[in-house]
Amino acid sequence: MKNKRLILTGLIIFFAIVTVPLWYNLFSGKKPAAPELEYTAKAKAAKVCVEPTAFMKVNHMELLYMWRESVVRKGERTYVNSNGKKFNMSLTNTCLDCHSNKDKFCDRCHEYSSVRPYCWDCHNVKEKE
Amino acid sequence: MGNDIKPEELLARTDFGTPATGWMDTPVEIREGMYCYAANPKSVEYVGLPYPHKWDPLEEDWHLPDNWQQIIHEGMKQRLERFRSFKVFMDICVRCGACADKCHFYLGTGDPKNMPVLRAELLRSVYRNDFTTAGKIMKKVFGKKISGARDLTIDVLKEWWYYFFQCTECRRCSVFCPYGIDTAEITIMGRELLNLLGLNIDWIATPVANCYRTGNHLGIQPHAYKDMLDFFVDDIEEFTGIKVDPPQLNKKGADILFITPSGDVFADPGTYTCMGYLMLFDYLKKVYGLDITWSTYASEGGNFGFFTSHETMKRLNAKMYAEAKRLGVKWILGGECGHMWRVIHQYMDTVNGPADFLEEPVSPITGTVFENARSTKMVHIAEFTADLIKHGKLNLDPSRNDHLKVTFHDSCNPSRGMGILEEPRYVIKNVCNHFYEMPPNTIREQTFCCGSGAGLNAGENMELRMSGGLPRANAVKYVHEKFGVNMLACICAVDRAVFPALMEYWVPEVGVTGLHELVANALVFPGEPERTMDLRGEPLLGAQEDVDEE
Amino acid sequence: MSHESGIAREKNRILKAWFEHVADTYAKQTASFLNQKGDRFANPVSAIISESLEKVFDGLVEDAGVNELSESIDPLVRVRAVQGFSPSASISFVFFLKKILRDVITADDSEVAMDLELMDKKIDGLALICFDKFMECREKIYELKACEVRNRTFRAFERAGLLLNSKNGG
Amino acid sequence: MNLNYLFSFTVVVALAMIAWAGIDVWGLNGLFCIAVPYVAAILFIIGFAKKVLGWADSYVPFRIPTTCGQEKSLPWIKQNKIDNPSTTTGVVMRMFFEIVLFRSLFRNTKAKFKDNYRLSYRWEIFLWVAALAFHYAFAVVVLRHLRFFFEPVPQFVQLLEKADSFFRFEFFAPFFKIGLPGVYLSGFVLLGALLFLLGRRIFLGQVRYVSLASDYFPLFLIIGIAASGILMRYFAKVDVIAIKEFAMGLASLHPKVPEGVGAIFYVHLFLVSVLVAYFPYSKLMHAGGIFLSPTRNLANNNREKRHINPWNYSVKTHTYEEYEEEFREKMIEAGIPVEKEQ
Amino acid sequence: MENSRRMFLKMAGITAAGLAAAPALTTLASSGPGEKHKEKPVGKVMNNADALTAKHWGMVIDTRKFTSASDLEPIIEACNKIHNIPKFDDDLKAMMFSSDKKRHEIKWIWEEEFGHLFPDCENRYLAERLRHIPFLALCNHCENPPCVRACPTKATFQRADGIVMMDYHRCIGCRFCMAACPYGSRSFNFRDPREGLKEINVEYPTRMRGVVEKCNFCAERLAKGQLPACVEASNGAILFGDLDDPDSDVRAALRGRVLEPSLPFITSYNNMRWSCLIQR
Repeated sequence: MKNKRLILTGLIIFFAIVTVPLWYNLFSGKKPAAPELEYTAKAKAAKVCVEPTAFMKVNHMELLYMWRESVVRKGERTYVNSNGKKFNMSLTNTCLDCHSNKDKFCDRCHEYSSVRPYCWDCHNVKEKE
Repeated sequence: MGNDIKPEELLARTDFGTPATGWMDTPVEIREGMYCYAANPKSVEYVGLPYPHKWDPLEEDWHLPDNWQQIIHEGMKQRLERFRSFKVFMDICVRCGACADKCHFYLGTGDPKNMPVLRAELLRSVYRNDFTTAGKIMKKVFGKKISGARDLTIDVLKEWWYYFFQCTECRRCSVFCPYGIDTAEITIMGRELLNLLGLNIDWIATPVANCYRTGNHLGIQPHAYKDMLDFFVDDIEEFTGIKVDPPQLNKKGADILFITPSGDVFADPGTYTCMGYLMLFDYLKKVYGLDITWSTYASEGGNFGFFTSHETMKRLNAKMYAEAKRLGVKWILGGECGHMWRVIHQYMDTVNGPADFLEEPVSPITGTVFENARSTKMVHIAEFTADLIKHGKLNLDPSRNDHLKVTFHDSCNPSRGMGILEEPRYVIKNVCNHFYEMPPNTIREQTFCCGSGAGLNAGENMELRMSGGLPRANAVKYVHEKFGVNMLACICAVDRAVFPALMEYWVPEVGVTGLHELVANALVFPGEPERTMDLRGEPLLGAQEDVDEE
Repeated sequence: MSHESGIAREKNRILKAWFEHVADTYAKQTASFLNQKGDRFANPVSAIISESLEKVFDGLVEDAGVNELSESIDPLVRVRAVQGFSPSASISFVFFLKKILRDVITADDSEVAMDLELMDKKIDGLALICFDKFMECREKIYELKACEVRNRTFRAFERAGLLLNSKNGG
Repeated sequence: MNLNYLFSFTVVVALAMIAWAGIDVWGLNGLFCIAVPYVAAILFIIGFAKKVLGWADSYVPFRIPTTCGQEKSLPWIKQNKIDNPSTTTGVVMRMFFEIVLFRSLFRNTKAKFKDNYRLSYRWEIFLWVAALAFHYAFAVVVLRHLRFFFEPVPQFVQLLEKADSFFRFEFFAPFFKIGLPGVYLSGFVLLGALLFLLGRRIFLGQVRYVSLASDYFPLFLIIGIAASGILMRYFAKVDVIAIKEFAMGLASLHPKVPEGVGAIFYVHLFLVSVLVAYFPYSKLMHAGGIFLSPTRNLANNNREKRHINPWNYSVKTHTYEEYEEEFREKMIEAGIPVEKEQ
Repeated sequence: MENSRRMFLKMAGITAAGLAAAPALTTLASSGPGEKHKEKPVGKVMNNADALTAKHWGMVIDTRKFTSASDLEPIIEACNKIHNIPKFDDDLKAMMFSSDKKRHEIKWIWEEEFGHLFPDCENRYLAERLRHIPFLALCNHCENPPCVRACPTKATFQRADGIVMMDYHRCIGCRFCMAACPYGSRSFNFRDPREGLKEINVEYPTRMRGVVEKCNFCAERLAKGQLPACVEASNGAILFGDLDDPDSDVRAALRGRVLEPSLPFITSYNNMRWSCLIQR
């Protein structure tokens, strides 16, 4: 007894499963490219965010975390960035004031990388510009 | 040992502790008492096994053929192709260590190479070296320690021999292995390879030759076999007062052929079990007209060929079907034996079947169809007797075994290579009033080996047997001390042969019995005289009181 | 004897050290396995060592007789007699106790010193008992070796008046 | 033997250094980001197939299941249908429990005795727990990584992520911040289980004695992978968008070297590639082998159904005729029936 | 063997220490091709310049100024609107499973009858008037708050200025705080609060289902230099100020009145009690 056919079937199924990402991406016609972000006029005009873009891209959640702790627990609500500029620490009233296009700014990347922050469960989104 | 050693030097030397070298760097030391003598070349030659020659394990030179490495390499290659078990087990062990403390030899001797994982690793290290590219490259680059691969040297071969004949193929480790790696398979392969070089032990080789020639391990010739059985008939009459008919031998046209290990016919206390069979069959003949025959040609149920190679196993086993065919019986009934049943259950039909000249086994007395033996056509006597008892076909008086407090040892092969656990218990509970189980991690599929299976029940390796049997004896001792157990029942001829010594060393107050000795003691024949003795001539409990009163 | 003063009180420490010393006479990985103790059925050697040592220790402290000591040490010597130790190595564990006692009992008043000296004598006696036991076990093994074949296999033949023309043998 | 873990540890550290140097010092981005992963994947597929087909090439001459319970016998005796299966269904059940729940490994805990019951059985269950934790955590981690290969991210991956991050751990201190992005439990379970398994190998004399370098290497390697993954998720954050773009590029055969991603990502990627390439040539193939283990994947219906051995060959036996020839006289004398009277 | 193990542990230790070191992490995170400048910026955090501050905030409600429910309504409404307090008119579930239709009600500041608010002050000689007029109830911001002690995640905490705050991010909805609060000042969000809001104050977050909420003394308004919404809407009936400042309004209102704890077994020193004294 060898059961070769059964084993071969199993092997093929295994490889099919393992290589699903390949087939999916080859045949779905999806481009691997990351989503384009859109900036509002206000954001474009400001040019720079609270901190440098490269930092914000990777660490915005940590900054927000810091803001949150500071505002809620210490009652301190003003952030002075590395250039000495002051900001009111508020997701809705500061961040989204500039990036008022949440669906084209926040959501695109979050969707793409399957990140589902729970910020919006409570924090409101300002009306679109 | 030098003679002029001072006492303090001697004491200093005792404060040892094995050198902390890795197993690959610890050379094997073949020790008196732990190994069995080399095979007699005549026995090897008689059955035509490879390379019969005279050699001694304690000598430096084992007188191997010049191309022995090539023989082993090719033997391994062939077996890797033939046995998926071997190949897979060589590849997938992760050395998690779950098996380590499951081996009775490791528990008893403390020798780390008796951990199942290391026993297999002895072969695996050579496999890696010879058959895997990764192993070869790794060894070249990093050396054998890192790669776990090593060349097959004479020392490695000696290590194989020493440790593959320190494994009883009991499969307890296999129960606990997450991948079911079965050290028995590995030992079987290891022994097959060693046999290619004529390296067997005499306790296996000579019974094999005997069995081949005369039909049984001890080389008993047909007339002696008959005399022995006839003698039992006399003994039965002496102890029980019942006159049973001498068993039919080689009778053509009988319903059933009965095969039991020759140990039951020739070795105490198996002989009492044999007397038990005789009484049971006589009872069934007288009451229900059962027509059963024994055979002198197939007078061996056990199969030491299995401890040599698959091929030898097949050659010895062939007699069973051949004899059943010649005698024209309907089916075969098998006696109480361990590895005999491993061979019958897992190999016989495959190697020597199909047994299409036999009928599907049906108990002529109860009409029960033994569906689980539909193809092999061989029924275990515990199944047969349990069925009789269940249908109330036997008149039993369990109080006749009241002088015994019985515990049951599951033999390795029937429990882990077959799964016959409840039948013997059912029988015992119906023929004895005092039955006590040993602790749960020492029975059923977790049963501990007697320490002498797989051909290791020789006399010269007594230390090995005593240490290997320690875990089993320890559990017996426990029930002996707790419940006063004085009788160890089993369904294996090797058990019956080796337990007396084991018990005598560890738990001297406990005797050993087969299942059917107990059955015969309890079996009430129509119109039989009142019994005062059991089959061993020991007074029964009530009877003894009577004697005392007189 | 005033052993309650020191030796008996330190029973647990002494037994622990003694057990470890005995375990150390085995291969290293086996020693660590023995040290895990555990189920007496899964690890019988370890259970036998610890039970036996405790009984012997109690026996020594309580001035037990030869028979009692002999019975207590029996299971341990019996195990070691089949584990491939040389006779000296097999019995050596008795003497470990002398050193352990001196490691554990540190007070240096004369009474304790006397106790220790007394203990030493008893330990020497125990060693002698162990030799007897060891030899008894070995003799038993040789008896088993010599008699097993005859007893088990040939007794039946003898009873039946048959003799086997055997080609068995090494 | 201690060389074994020292060696494996050194190799894994060296591999990490190579990846780092490869990118940061030598600038071999194409090699490490594109060539290495592809080669690893190819080695995996070829090696895996070769190994499994190699096993498939060997015969299963005998049906040799290890039976761990009552066999199918008389109708009134209760069969243990999982541990001693007599049907394909039973075998499937047995294999399922074996593969999914590591039943054999779990068995170790079954025996419990009150007197003298102490430690040894407890660590046995820990081995089972750790093994199970490790394998499941690893599976969850691998499946979670599918988010990098699919756009849109499949529903089940999202569900898995949600379940995995169900418990929120948030800790915020100047040098140790964890909690955003949400903590995936699986990663930490994986690391914990690995450390347990490693500790077991290093500190239990018995297991250390039987362990080879090839037992430590995958442990250190996966520890390296898990640790680098955790580092880059919570501590030294990297540009996830760029990484997904890169992963999708790999999967769609349009590879592009990612830009502006922390070096730790390259270490992670390289270690994963090494693991993938190493897998089929090592003991990790137990993943495939467990399906083919003849002591587990066969039914114990030997006497009921004949098993065919394709290479069964005829052998020389000692026939009855030869036997009678030798003993005829004695048989006749003893009154045993013979075929030929003279 | 011992030696090499120790050496290994040492190596492992060094490596672990090395990896854990913050600079190494920064390097790991920052290197790679492309942008090389991602060092963490060092932002500073400070208080708003125009924030109202106090050593210990306190509130005094002059209940003599409220005679009917309509007097309370604008005050409650102001709070509800600013803080996005939901109102479920059609709480079917609540109606089905509980006779108390207000079971799922969310309240920060609400209308309460005398007996409920001051159970120990109630007796049969109580002025008839008190039995009929409505009282305002809200979180007492106890000086020694039992809810803070009960909270397993420190989601409820007390600020240095005495305000008992909720950090909704941390709330796990265990409701230990609700059990601990003797005044029933806390509400649990059985439903998504957004369902009960006709209009949302975008600037202030809502809560989510499964968290507890309560009055926060308008901490967000104080930070901007504004008084609490209820105070603003009360036309002077509610005073708000620093209890630790002897010259503050609240201290002035309390001067000459006896202070005693409202619930003897609660050790907290409770600000609300004072309004009771004023109306006597």
